[in-house]
Amino acid sequence: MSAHSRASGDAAPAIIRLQREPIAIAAAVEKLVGVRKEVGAVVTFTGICRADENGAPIAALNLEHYPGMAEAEIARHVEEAYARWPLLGVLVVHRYGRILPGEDIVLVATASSHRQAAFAAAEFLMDYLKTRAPFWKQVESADGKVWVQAKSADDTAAERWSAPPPQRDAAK
Amino acid sequence: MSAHSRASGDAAPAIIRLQREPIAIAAAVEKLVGVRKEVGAVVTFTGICRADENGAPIAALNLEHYPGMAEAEIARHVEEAYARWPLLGVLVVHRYGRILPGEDIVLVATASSHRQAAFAAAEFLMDYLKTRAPFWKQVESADGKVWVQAKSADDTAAERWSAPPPQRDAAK
Amino acid sequence: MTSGSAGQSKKIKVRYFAWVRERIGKAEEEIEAPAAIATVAELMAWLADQGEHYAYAFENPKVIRAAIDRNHVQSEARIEGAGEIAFFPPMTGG
Amino acid sequence: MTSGSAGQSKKIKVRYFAWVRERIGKAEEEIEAPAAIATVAELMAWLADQGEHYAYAFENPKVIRAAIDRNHVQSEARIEGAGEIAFFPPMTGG
Repeated sequence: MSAHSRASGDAAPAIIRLQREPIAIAAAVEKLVGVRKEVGAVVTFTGICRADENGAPIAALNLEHYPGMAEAEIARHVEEAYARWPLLGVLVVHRYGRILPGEDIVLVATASSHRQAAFAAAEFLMDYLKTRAPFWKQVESADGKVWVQAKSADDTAAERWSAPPPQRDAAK
Repeated sequence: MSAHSRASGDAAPAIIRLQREPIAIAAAVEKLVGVRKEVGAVVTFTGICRADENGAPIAALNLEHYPGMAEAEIARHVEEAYARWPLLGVLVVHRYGRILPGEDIVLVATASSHRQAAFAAAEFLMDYLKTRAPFWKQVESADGKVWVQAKSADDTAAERWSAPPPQRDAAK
Repeated sequence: MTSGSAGQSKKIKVRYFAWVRERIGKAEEEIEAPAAIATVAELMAWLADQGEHYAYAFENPKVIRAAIDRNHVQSEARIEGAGEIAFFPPMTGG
Repeated sequence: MTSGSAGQSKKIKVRYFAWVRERIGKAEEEIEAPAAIATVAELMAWLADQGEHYAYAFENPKVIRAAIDRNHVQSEARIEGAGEIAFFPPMTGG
């Protein structure tokens, strides 16, 4: 399963941040790219608080998390991503607390020499954040506060990574 | 093949820019996100000029393009992406001219309500840019100037989109 | 919370999140469970018996996830040696 | 470039990119191809006959891609009515 091993003590960063503050995506990506001269591809995923949920406008999302476990769980999946793909950098920033419509919730950025690894690792990390990272969303609207239900489609998406990753040629 | 039709006259943007100048990624993404309240997911791909090619340091990349056709070809694939996935915005910026190591070459950004569409469309557009958009890279190094060879792995990557896309549930 | 039935009991730090926390009315507590309680599933069943708030929180134990010392565990997992056990609904992060 | 063989010839604007351009030594030109030239493949064969630079550029026509009026075409494509035909190596953008 571990087609690529991550050199320990290596300059390839695994930055994980949990914060209340909005995410400065540009600065985050620059940090990731600046580290290594072999970086040829950076993929970012930004999850954004939509202005409505199931057709009704929302006032805010409240993100609860399990401090300590959230960081540990994300770190385990970042290491798993490094083991699966030849990555040169990974950045995960997840907010908690009250988040307004249009604001960022989560940022995942992956850097690699070639694009396939960066895309696959970003998808992998997002699928795992959705289903395994201890965060819970509550929607605040005119009707009150309602906890968001987990989606079976998210479990299905996460399960596809249980099999060993397909071997791909390294096209940029 | 066209599971999703793009509403014409719709606010969902398809911004395509060809430029010599470095790409202001943050500003580009903000523009994409700001348009629609339903945006829940933004994926960006940034292609970066690596500092070496096949192990040897490079001085620069020279990107030649076919003006007019490049824009038209990208626009056709952006429309194809809109037809395949429920996108809320697409941004493609491709530079031409002389590009230094560490500088951006290309930016693709896709916005959608849910993450799968944004990821799939960004990969689709990158695979097509690599194989169908009329751009040619020349590496400048101490040994002189050498045109980059097309990679068969890129053709393989592009071919996987010839089949109709798999139907996925819409998990965020 | 009252301590468990007869025999040696064990003290465990328990944490609750999201609607599990809301239903129970607290984020964490130290419990004294009977020594016979060996697994996460048994602990959930015992907790469900500790009053109406607990019964409401654990009314459908199949949907409740658990972590021991910040690692996800299945309901069959043994709780012996656990420093901290957490109960929460399925995660909805990202 | 000299015009084609006997019979009515047609004027076509041709553009070259990347190493095709470098080998031929120009980025674009107007050619007069013989009326008998019907397809892209035939035009490439005819161009390859127009001097050593052309022979070098088209020495391996299978790797050369073509576009008519800014649309990719196969080598069997008919050139009748073409406003602009471009020849170039496989693309390496992105």
